[in-house]
Amino acid sequence: MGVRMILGEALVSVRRNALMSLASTTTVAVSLFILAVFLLAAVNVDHMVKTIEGELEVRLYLSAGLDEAALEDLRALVEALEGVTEVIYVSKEEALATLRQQLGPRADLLEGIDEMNPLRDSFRVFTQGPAWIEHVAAAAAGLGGVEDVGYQRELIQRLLPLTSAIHFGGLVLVGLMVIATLFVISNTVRLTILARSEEISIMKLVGATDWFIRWPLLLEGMLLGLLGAAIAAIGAWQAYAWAVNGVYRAVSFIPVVPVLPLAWRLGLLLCGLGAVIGGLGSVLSLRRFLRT
Amino acid sequence: MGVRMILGEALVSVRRNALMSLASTTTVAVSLFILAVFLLAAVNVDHMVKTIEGELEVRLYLSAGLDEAALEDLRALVEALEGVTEVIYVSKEEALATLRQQLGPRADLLEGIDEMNPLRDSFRVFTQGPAWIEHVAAAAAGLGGVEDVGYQRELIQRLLPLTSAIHFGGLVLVGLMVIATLFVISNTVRLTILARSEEISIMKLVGATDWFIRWPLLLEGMLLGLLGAAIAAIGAWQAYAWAVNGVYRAVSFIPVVPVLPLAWRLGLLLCGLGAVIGGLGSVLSLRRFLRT
Amino acid sequence: MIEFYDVSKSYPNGTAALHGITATIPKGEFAFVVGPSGAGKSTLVRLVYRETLPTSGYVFVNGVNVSKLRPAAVPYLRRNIGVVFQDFKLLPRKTAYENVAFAMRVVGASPKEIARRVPATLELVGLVDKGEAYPAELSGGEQQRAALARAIVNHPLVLLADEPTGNLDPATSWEIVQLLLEINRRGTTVLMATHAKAIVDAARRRVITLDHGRLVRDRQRGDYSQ
Amino acid sequence: MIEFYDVSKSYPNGTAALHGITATIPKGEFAFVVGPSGAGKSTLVRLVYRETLPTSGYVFVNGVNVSKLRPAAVPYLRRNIGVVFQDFKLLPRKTAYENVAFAMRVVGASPKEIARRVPATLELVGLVDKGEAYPAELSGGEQQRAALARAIVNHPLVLLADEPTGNLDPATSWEIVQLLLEINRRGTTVLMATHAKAIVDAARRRVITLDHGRLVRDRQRGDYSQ
Ligand SMILES: Nc1ncnc2c1ncn2[C@@H]1O[C@H](COP(=O)(O)OP(=O)(O)OP(=O)(O)O)[C@@H](O)[C@H]1O
Ligand SMILES: Nc1ncnc2c1ncn2[C@@H]1O[C@H](COP(=O)(O)OP(=O)(O)OP(=O)(O)O)[C@@H](O)[C@H]1O
Ligand SMILES: [Mg+2]
Ligand SMILES: [Mg+2]
Repeated sequence: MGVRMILGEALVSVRRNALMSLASTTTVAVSLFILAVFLLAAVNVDHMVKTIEGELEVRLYLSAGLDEAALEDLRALVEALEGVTEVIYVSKEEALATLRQQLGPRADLLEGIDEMNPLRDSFRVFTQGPAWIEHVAAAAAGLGGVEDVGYQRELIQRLLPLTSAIHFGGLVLVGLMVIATLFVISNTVRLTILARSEEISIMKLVGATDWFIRWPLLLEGMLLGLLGAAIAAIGAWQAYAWAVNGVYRAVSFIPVVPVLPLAWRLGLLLCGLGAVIGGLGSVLSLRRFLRT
Repeated sequence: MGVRMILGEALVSVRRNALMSLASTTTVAVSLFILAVFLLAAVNVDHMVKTIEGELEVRLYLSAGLDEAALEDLRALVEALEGVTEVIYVSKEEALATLRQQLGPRADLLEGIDEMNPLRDSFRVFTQGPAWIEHVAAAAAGLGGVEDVGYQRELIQRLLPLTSAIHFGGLVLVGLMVIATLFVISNTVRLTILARSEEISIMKLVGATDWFIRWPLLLEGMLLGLLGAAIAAIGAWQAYAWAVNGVYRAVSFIPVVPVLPLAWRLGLLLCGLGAVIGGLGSVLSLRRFLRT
Repeated sequence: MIEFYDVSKSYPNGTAALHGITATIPKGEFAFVVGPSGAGKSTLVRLVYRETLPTSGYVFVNGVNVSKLRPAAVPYLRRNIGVVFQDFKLLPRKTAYENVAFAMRVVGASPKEIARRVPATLELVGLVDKGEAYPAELSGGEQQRAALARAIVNHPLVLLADEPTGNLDPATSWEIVQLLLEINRRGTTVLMATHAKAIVDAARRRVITLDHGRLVRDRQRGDYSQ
Repeated sequence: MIEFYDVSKSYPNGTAALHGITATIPKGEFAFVVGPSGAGKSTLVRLVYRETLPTSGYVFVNGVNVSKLRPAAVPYLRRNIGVVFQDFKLLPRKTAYENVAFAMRVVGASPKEIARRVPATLELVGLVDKGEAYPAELSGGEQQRAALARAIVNHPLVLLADEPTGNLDPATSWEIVQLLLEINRRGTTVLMATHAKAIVDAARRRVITLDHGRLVRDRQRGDYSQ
């Protein structure tokens, strides 16, 4: 059997089983669409968590009276610490201005403090992730010229388990979704195969080898899976573009992952999944009927 | 045909179609399980948002020197405002202590301020939701004895669109999931019906009326749906209990909805959905074969 | 009573199976329909129980124009007609007993009545010990007899038998035909499409001969004769 | 060549279909298998192409012990055997032409070969103008002939025909039997289970008679005789 023959056979079969093909393709499309929505949500939550984590910092309060050269030396030392991504210098005047802004209506507390600014110059140190913060803080504390180290210990202690819970929960959920989707798709394909057990047994009685029976059905499963996946991918793309647009307009400060490279990758992933699971579901359901 | 007869017929049919019944029941179970996980997640996000929103407050700064009676009158007035749920009095000493605590390492700023505490007595006013805050703030500003009104204007302006986006997005997602699940289930039932078109046409040729054919298949669809739903409900219950436990241990400050009344309600919902959609899927797929 | 008035039938794929058939089978008659393979015998039978509608002309069964029947009335037409299908059409997931019982349940027979009449009918066609077997577990001839049992169990007014002895040995065939003749004697109109020359010749009943969809011969006490 | 050595067969549901059958059908022979309905004719045929395995005893086809065959070798056994199934077993979603072509594709015939031989074989059984019809669009006899065309299209070494004329009129039946005899003359071993007394009596070939699963008669130039 040539490839063209098998493909032709599969296409004809899809058409002659029109009702079944329709039912199974739409099931594949719907379940992959849901999976896609879910993956998109997961990618965006991940992105959001990363963005928030990226804003966590270690504050190094510097000894008074360091000269320009000492400052640059120290900055180089800090930048060389493992896990550090960025170091920003903040003078004590800038710090006071920021504090005043943060206090807002209670800024009157700071009245008269200007002349005798009790704050210190500092470095804001950003790290590769919240897990690095304690480490960087400890290492920096030992450097000459660093008088004191501050970081949002409480916030980090709350945030770290939270983000890791989100990560873990998200992974579990994505895993569940992927398994469930694959299960539903392969089960759907299985139902279409079960409905043809009679035909399959006739083919065997006429002398068809297992692979002669398997190839067209494998291809048919892949076609159904691919078709469903394509529909799901287009649907997910449109829906995501619409949602991103809506988020930009309504809550522009929420970081969203841009549509374009993501939609392509997702589409490819879905089509791959659809084809593989459709084919695999077909072949696995066939086992029961072959080799007996 | 008595009910017992139809039920017997349906049960026998489920057993004699063992493979198909298995494939469709597991599909129903898996898709309802995913829907359940999703609903549980949605309920918890909703709960979390509500909890966060509940912590938003309006701060009423009071004129100095109000006596006990005036204070109580004012509290009564504020409590009577539409949307107010709770009013808590905070003396200026308590306020200073809180501020000191919030400033943490920078509390040295407040040194020597103790004697001449510049803060004011205040009411913390909680509302039914963030949408009430502006309203309550405006109304309270006009009351005698209220010198000034403060609330996290910026936070609320950010939070409100965010929570409404979460609500809207959640609703859209839940709606999508529900539709998709119903679609997958009824499509699965449709596949099992399609596979029996031959049997159905024979029944018609022997003189069976449409309802004579429909009843047992309707019941069979409901049985499959119910069985799948029961499996899904038990699975979701276990999974949720496990997850809630995990959350309590790892990130105890996250508010979760307790397992018990929720799991029951969810189980009932799933079983209802499963039975109705199974039956409906059956009957709708039959339309094609009847009345011809 | 079955009446065909100038009935023609073309199938959707274009095959013209019957041309201008006019014939009346009075109540209580026993008629053979013979003719070469593809002559239109099964099609003629199908028109009676409305598996298919005539392209033109009219078919009356007991005075009712079958083509004009509302869909909801069709089951009630069929309950008065027993059919032995050429390809048996047994329900594959029901045993022989259940297949016969199904035909009775369809007409609303009581469980007691069913428990009484189904075994008796299986006995009549020689299948008592095969009641628990599924169609796939029956031999060709046993399936054919199960189909016959289902067709006669309700004592229909009209019995249509499409090649009811094609898978039976001569002796069993003859027994089955005797059974059909007996049923006919009790008042049932019987229309039997067959290729069994020996049977047709021996029975000396009315013989309607079709060829290429046309009625070419109609003899009262006829024989198969090609 | 087909050999049965003390073959018994009981089906999973407990039915004992064959008891101690011993018989040899030499290469190139034409043998009828006759017997009442349910005697075990189809079961005997099924043992040859290994649709079912004997409970005890051995079946050899061209010297190969059929029961000992690896599953992967079964298709190759079947390619040397053409079978006309009692219930036809046509693929419902393939046309008559495609059904016959399928049997050739299975053995790896070239498209050219297929395009040449399928129409010729359909011609042989009188179905040229029905090639495009699906099985459901064929009359009973036409389906039977399509099944026959599929069985003979590969010029098998062994042809098993289970009731191949049950749905055919006497004239067509006789033509089909002539065709089988012709195929037999060209060297194919033919085993035909049948109820057609007239044919068996006229052909004067070997007749193996079964009754209740036992071989009760085996005559070289036999007749049907009950
Ligand atoms: N469903 C159908 N669609 C299209 N053509 C059909 C259909 N059923 C039968 N035919 C064609 O109509 C003609 C008559 O068929 P019919 O089944 O009535 O023949 P028959 O006399 O019963 O033959 P047989 O003795 O072989 O059963 C045949 O040529 C057949 O191919
Ligand atoms: N798959 C099966 N499972 C159980 N019993 C079976 C099965 N197939 C056949 N039988 C039984 O085995 C016996 C022989 O059946 P077989 O089909 O061989 O008879 P046959 O001689 O071909 O009869 P016929 O002439 O009616 O076709 C019968 O009693 C039948 O009921
Ligand atoms: Mg016919
Ligand atoms: Mg047989």
